Amino acid sequence: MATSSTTNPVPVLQPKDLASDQEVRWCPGCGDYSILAQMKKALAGLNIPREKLVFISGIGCSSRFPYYMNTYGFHTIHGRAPTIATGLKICRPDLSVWVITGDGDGLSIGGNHLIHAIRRNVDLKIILFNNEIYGLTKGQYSPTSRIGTRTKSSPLGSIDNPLRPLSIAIGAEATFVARTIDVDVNHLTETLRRAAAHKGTAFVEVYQNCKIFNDGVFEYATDKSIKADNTLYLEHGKPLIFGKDRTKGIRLNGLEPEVVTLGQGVTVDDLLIHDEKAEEPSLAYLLSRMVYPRFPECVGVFRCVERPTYDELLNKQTEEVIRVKGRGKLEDLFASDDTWVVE
Amino acid sequence: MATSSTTNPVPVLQPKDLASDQEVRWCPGCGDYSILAQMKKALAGLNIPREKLVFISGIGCSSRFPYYMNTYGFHTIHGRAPTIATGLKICRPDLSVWVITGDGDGLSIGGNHLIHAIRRNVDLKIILFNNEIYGLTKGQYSPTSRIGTRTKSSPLGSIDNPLRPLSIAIGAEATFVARTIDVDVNHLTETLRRAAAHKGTAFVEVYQNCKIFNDGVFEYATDKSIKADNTLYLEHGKPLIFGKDRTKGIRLNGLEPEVVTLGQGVTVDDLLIHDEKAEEPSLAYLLSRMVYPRFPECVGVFRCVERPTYDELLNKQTEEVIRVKGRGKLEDLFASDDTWVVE
Amino acid sequence: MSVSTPDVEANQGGRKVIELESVTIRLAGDSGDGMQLAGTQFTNTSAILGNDISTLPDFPAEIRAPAGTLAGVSGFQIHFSSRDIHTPGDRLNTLVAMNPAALKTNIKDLEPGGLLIVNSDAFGAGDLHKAGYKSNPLEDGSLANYRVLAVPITKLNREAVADIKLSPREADRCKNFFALGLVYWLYERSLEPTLKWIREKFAKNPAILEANTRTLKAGYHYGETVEALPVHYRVPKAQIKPGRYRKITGNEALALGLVSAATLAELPLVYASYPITPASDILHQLSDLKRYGVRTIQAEDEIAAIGVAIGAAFGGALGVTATSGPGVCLKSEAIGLAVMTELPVVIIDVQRGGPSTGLPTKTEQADLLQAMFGRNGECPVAIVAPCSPADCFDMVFEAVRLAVSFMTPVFLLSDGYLANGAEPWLIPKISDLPRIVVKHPTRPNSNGNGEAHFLPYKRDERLVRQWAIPGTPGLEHRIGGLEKEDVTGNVSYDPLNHEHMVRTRAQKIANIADYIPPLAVNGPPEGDLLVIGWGGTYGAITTAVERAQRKGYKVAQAHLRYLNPMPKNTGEVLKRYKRVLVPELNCGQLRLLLRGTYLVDAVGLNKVQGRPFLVSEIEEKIEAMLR
Amino acid sequence: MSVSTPDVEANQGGRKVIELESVTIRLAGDSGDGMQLAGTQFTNTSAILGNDISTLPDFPAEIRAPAGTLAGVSGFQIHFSSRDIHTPGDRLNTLVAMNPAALKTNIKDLEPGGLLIVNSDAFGAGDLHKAGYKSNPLEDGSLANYRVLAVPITKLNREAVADIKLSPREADRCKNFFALGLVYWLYERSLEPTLKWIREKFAKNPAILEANTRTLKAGYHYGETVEALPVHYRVPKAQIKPGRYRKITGNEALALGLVSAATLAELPLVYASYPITPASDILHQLSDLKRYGVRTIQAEDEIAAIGVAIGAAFGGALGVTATSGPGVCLKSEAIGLAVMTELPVVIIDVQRGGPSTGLPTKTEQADLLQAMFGRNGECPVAIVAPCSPADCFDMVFEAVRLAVSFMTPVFLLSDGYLANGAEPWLIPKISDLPRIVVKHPTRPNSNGNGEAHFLPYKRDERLVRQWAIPGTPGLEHRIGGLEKEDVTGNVSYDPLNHEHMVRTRAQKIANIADYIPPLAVNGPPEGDLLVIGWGGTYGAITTAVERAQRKGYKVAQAHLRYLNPMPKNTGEVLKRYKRVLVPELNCGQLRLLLRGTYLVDAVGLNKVQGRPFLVSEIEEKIEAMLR
Ligand SMILES: Cc1ncc(C[n+]2csc(CCOP(=O)(O)OP(=O)(O)O)c2C)c(N)n1
Ligand SMILES: Cc1ncc(C[n+]2csc(CCOP(=O)(O)OP(=O)(O)O)c2C)c(N)n1
Ligand code: SF4
Ligand code: SF4
Ligand SMILES: [Mg+2]
Ligand SMILES: [Mg+2]
Repeated sequence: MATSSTTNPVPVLQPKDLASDQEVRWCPGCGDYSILAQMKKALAGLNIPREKLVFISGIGCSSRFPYYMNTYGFHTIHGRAPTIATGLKICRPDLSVWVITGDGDGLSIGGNHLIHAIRRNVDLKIILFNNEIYGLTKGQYSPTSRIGTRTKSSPLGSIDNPLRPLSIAIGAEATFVARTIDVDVNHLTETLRRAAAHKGTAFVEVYQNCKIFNDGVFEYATDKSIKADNTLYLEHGKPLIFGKDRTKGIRLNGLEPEVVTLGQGVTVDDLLIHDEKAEEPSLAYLLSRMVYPRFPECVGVFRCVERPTYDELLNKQTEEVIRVKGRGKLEDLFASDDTWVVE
Repeated sequence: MATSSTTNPVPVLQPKDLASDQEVRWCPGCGDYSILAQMKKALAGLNIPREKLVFISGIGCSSRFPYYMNTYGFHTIHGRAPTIATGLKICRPDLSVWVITGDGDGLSIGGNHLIHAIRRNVDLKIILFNNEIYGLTKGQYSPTSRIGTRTKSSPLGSIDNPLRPLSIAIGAEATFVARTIDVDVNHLTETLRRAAAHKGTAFVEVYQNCKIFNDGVFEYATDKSIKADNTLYLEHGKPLIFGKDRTKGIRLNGLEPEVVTLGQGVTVDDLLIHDEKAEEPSLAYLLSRMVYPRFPECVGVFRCVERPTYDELLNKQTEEVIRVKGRGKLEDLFASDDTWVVE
Repeated sequence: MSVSTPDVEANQGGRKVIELESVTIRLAGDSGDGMQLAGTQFTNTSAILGNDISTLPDFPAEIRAPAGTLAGVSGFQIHFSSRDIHTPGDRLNTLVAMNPAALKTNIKDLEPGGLLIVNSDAFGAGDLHKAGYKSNPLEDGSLANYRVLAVPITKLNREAVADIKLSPREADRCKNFFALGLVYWLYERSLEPTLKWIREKFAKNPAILEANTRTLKAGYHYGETVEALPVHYRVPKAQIKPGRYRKITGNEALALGLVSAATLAELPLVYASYPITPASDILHQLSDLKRYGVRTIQAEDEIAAIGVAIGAAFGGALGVTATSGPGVCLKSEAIGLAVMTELPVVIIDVQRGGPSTGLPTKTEQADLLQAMFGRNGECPVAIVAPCSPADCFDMVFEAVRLAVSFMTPVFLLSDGYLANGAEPWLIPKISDLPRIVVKHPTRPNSNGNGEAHFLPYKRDERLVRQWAIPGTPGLEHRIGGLEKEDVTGNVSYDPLNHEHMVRTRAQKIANIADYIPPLAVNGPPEGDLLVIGWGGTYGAITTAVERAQRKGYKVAQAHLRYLNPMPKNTGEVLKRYKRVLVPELNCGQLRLLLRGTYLVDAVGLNKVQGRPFLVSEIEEKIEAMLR
Repeated sequence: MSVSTPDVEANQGGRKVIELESVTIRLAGDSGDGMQLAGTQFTNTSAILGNDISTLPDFPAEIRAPAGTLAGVSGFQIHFSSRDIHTPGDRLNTLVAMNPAALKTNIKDLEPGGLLIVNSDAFGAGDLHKAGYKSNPLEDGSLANYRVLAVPITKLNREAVADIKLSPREADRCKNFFALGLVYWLYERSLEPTLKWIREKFAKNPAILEANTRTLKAGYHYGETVEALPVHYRVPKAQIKPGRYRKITGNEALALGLVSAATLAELPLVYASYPITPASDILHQLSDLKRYGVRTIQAEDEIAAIGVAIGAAFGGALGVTATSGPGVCLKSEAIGLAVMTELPVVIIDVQRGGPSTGLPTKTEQADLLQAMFGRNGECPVAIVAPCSPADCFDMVFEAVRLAVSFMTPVFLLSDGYLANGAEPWLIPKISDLPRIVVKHPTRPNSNGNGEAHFLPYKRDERLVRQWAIPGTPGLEHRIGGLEKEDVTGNVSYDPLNHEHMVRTRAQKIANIADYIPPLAVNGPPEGDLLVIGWGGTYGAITTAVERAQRKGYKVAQAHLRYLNPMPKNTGEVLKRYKRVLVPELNCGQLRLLLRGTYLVDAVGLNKVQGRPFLVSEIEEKIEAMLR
């Protein structure tokens, strides 16, 4: 798209500097608007120059995202954004590469690329807009829709047991895993910043409301009156406490979490302490299994550990041989097999 | 293939009855031979009639398996066997449907279908021959190859962090997850029987030695002299004990497993007890993270729980509407929209 | 079809009534304005009245755009006639525009002097701005070429429903029925069918029921009373084959056809699909037909969808999958597997604008060569293409018949125009539907060295192998994607066997030509020009050719509903005409096949705009070639 | 090429020496017998000796079959000559068979009266049974038509290495060099090159070094001494363009070509691939060339592989992916994306036997129409096809040039025969290699309303858009798979814009014709017959046509290395000959394109056996058509 140019970019960006000239085309009331706004806010703070930012998406309402950012962008094909982002990142480590995907794009058709990007720990920020529905194709159930979801393609209720995005990511060796909510603007901004700061694949699930085809599916986590009892905000090193008046907590019973009320005999010390840096991902996995209504659903950073990134290792390998053996010359390459001379 | 017919099958099958007339074409010394032999042994015991058995595979050395079984078989395309098996199972619940796949077939190109079959809990027995290599294409590293694996396609050592088949399966909501070893014939047979008995997706990883391209990669788990210290055989309800003289065990330290030696102050009661029926899969997941050399690797059934199967739910839904509304007639179908008559 | 000269001039209720042969109208408004519903009502009423009809909705792009914007405009076009018609019409005689955006995006299709009805209440500064109007078209004279009727529809509708307990939003939602009422008066349609529909639809909601009833009538009476409308129009009954009819879209017809074919073939129907515009509705339709024994699976992607269909076919069911172009790419490898294993699957491609994601909501015919050649190796499949919405029923039936009787994948090529377009469908008698007989073998088919054997690749005289299914004792066998040994089906790397199998697979598909009808010609058996097409262009070509014929041109029409193999007489038909014209919504795909196969110097008329042909476009080309 | 009449009769060491123009031999044995190595040594020696050479290995099917079985046979064929040759040869003058299985699978290719050398030690009952021989062919007279030399190679080899410290297995492993030594004597080749190789290769392992040296010599001396060989043969130097040569296979040439093109274009090379026979070796080659700045990625599947290539191209690198037919199916949707976004990617398809999994290790040319049409919508790409192993270097260079200078995906169609076949390659001077100039824009390219803008779809006179890459300030833009607005690249659903863009994309590819060489003709500028082919059939066609020309037929040859677009003069060339013959290893894919495009009544010679053409097959067809 045609975009206004700033040949020497302003050092500190304002959110509005990140808006493209394209009219935003989501339905009125769509949760995507908020994510777009917070993304601009989050990035504005990081003073990465605009031209170093790249948004790569698949197909879906969510995947229209790149058109609305005045950065480089690539609206690719359904489910394949992680592969294209990987190709870009390995040859352009200087760029900050973001993947925007949906629950259908990322977990239905694109599930394989997602887990492979994650297990390789390519330095990508993958933001999955989870609205538990296929929005763009007008409302079929998705791999995250709860059993019994009635949609055009499941008039009698869906029978497919849903995937949990974070469990899959953790099962795929993720180094950074977080969850946030479209309407919790500050937490969303902060989480995006945390993702940007992580070196390696940062996988973020955003609960996003689809106003048209799945309105209110996350009400339990967003409705002022009840959300405090249904969500648990994770903080590294802190005990797992939640509830309107923060009187409830999570305690381990063997390997099963249980909800306890502070007070009668139960103290904060009995509670599970969050550790996003735990060497083994078992805690993060366990937290990813906590699902409303049986449990409050965890929000925040589940896991954040360091591991060499794929792009880094790949380029190191090349640099290393070149350092040791010297940069190859075509002449040597051609002569790399037995040769003979004809006079 | 032409096959000799037995119009009324012998009630109790012998392993040899399950052998097709095709010459087996694996390399001498390949671990696949043992898996084939144990499969015949395991099935012979179950007196499922031959014609009710179907083996569906993708592409790979392992995927040649169906040709050697005198049952129905389908050697499909690379990575897609679970989809074809799903199509068969949903319209033929009467059949015992087995999927044979490899670490490349099942986890590289086929990863997405695998996790979707598992999360839907389609009643399939999925046996993944893990030799940590691409055998059929003559030895490239695979998604399960350890970092640093040198192959034709990774002469300087692979840099891709491997997937752990069981972790992915558990992350994908698996109801049955097990691991066994090609050369441990009795355990292999028993594990296949357990898989056959499970209603729902049974996912079994088999450590399989590729004699030609990855020989000895599982030696630590198969070499008589050391395997007892490097493997831990899981038994439901029993403490996690291992070691040559069974003096070592696994204890939980918070959520991190640790190896302890029985004796000095540590008793069996301190050890983690295996529970394959645990409601939450966190234990199974934790066990799937134990990797040699830091830990012994668990062998056996990690998880085995009941959940309605996809095929069952799908057919129930149809039967239910038919029961309630009656089987539809084409006449009604055609008239299901406003109609008018032209004289 | 522009207004023909008045046949009758009556004087009725002080108003002129002009009788017309055919009329094309379009109701356009914001996505929220209920134009699709109003259009459907007008269509049903006209059908019941005895007109022939053809309709086409025009949805906005996939996501709901903000109200009042150009991207948010939704339209519904109805062509109704006292003659047999084949298209939704080229140009509009009447356009109803509920807001400026609707006016702006649709006015270009209104014929000069055509009637334009606008909701003048929706032309405020804000509305005009949203539609990108600098000045108000109702005032700046830019509409001088049309007969403009500006009606304060919002206001009048509110008045009509004033004393009913409704939220303002609910009240305003009724205004499409005011407009509908007005158009009903304009074309002398009875209100009864719609009133009946309202009574049934809103039985549980008396307020809404009452409101819609009142505003519909108010609109009608407004037409009667307002001076601005000196005339109204009458379109008499058409001569239509007697029988019971319903309106049907291409996607509906595919769903019904599949269920019917499966039922009559006594095969369980397994429909596996991954949603994609414009094919998703078939999945929606079939998911609702579980009581007809349909099993639908929403797969994780297109590859899984065809995998499920192939697995179902292996198990003895009717495996069907549907998608659009991008999904065909993904299915292509698995289609090759079905070709090699010779299993019956039906692949429906509802074509849309390409390449790549292209124009998802627009129509095109550019996947023909992909269906023919879009796989590795020599990989022939059968291909059929319906020529109208209702023909989707017959051709999907054919696709099923060919698939199961020749053990082969069959492509059905529909398109966005057929999928969403509607026409009357004469409901068939079940007894008149073709029977499809499927026999799964139950015993071995050979007796090699004394023992009974089952040979999966033993063929009948048509070169078709048997459909033996798991669960049958004694027929255990293995199939797969590696080249098969003739007869036994064992894996074979033998060079001559490979050549034999490649040619056998090709010949099997070629043999289908003996089991399909010859190519029929509409017009003189020989002459100056043959116009040959395929798929959804049928209506436009037919109308254009018939008009040219009436003008005395020696032009005939042939339409290919079977594209691979083509009818046996195709080459011979082509040779009977001096010239050949191939109109296609692509860059000349059928044209390449005809030239390459029959060496005829076929000329193309190619349009790639995401829109169907106008009759006039084809008509002009014909005359240009013959003049 | 059968033995031509002796030119010289010398008498040397008591033996007749017969001079021959060309000889074709094949070394065949079990996979474990080291035939590929022996063949390679013979080839190198012959090349150094100054013969022209052409070789073809024949691997067993993918998995190692049990030793001694037919499925386990591995062969290596060498055609060496004193003339310029183009094929590995039709029929064998000499066959070496190390076991019965090798004899059984290869004997049919030995010319009548040809020399058959067998390892008689390997013809025990067990060996014969494994190969499915009922009786011993060495005794039952079934080999009467050949000159059979039965040599106890196993025994003689063991004796030769007797007093060296080796395990029996190690000792027996040397026997291929005994056979090689014997063949060296038979064709008067010097042992030196191989002895040198042995010295270098086994420097660290004196025992093996010594063993191989001794048995090689033992084989040679056996030839000298044994009475059974009355004659031996001489094949003089060929007239070859002076310079430094190496032997190169098609896959090697592709790897070298890619690295060279990237280096000269000053682009980082990103090669992403998923292993598949017969393309995997390119990945193996390139993974070993990291020090030339190559980045290789083994992707999780073919879709990911092309995704990585496209992402790399978006980032300004040279994105390349390679696969075989089944993988092309999977890449097709993403290729459409590259067409819509007009990004340069090179897609290599090393064709193999199809359809479906087909014959993975065999060669075929049946993906041409898939490359042309295997995508949804009107989706044109450029297509080139090398005509010999060495030509793979030049054509992949061309593929890169076209991709980056026209911003388009380019297909390169190789095949299993080119991939594994080898011929001498005159090592080019770097300075003689074409330069490829790439300029990424650094500043805006327009000045709409005062402000500087970057318009990603603004085009130059060839209709090519600019390759602006992320990281460039002021050029931020978004691209994607939805239809683009001309110039701005914004998403556009406008009908006329769509038509314009479809035609623009097609015209851009058509424009390539102005930048490629015209179609050259080998033979008379006009005449009775033109034989036109593409890809790996070049060698066989050339040889056949030249033979027919020598016989006085008015036949010419043209070979298409550019298939889309075709050279501008293609149609005109076709028209200059009375008849046109199109030999292809498929059912007539180029033929369809030529007929459909140029309306010439081209005749096909089609072979689909997973094997290349024999020269004689084409020769016979030519004569049949002209006789
Ligand atoms: C290959 C392919 N298959 C199917 C589609 C149709 N399609 C577009 S988006 C989509 C799913 C969108 O769901 P999601 O990823 O959750 O995004 P959302 O619209 O909900 O934000 C589908 C099925 C497509 N564009 N391409
Ligand atoms: C679409 C496609 N891509 C690639 C291949 C080539 N291929 C065949 S098997 C295989 C991998 C086999 O590895 P694995 O699944 O581990 O099986 P194994 O041979 O090790 O038993 C590959 C890449 C193919 N046949 N089809
Ligand atoms: S359909 Fe749903 S997800 Fe898509 S834009 Fe509208 S509200 Fe948002
Ligand atoms: S290559 Fe490896 S896995 Fe394949 S058959 Fe041989 S030993 Fe087995
Ligand atoms: Mg969604
Ligand atoms: Mg493997």
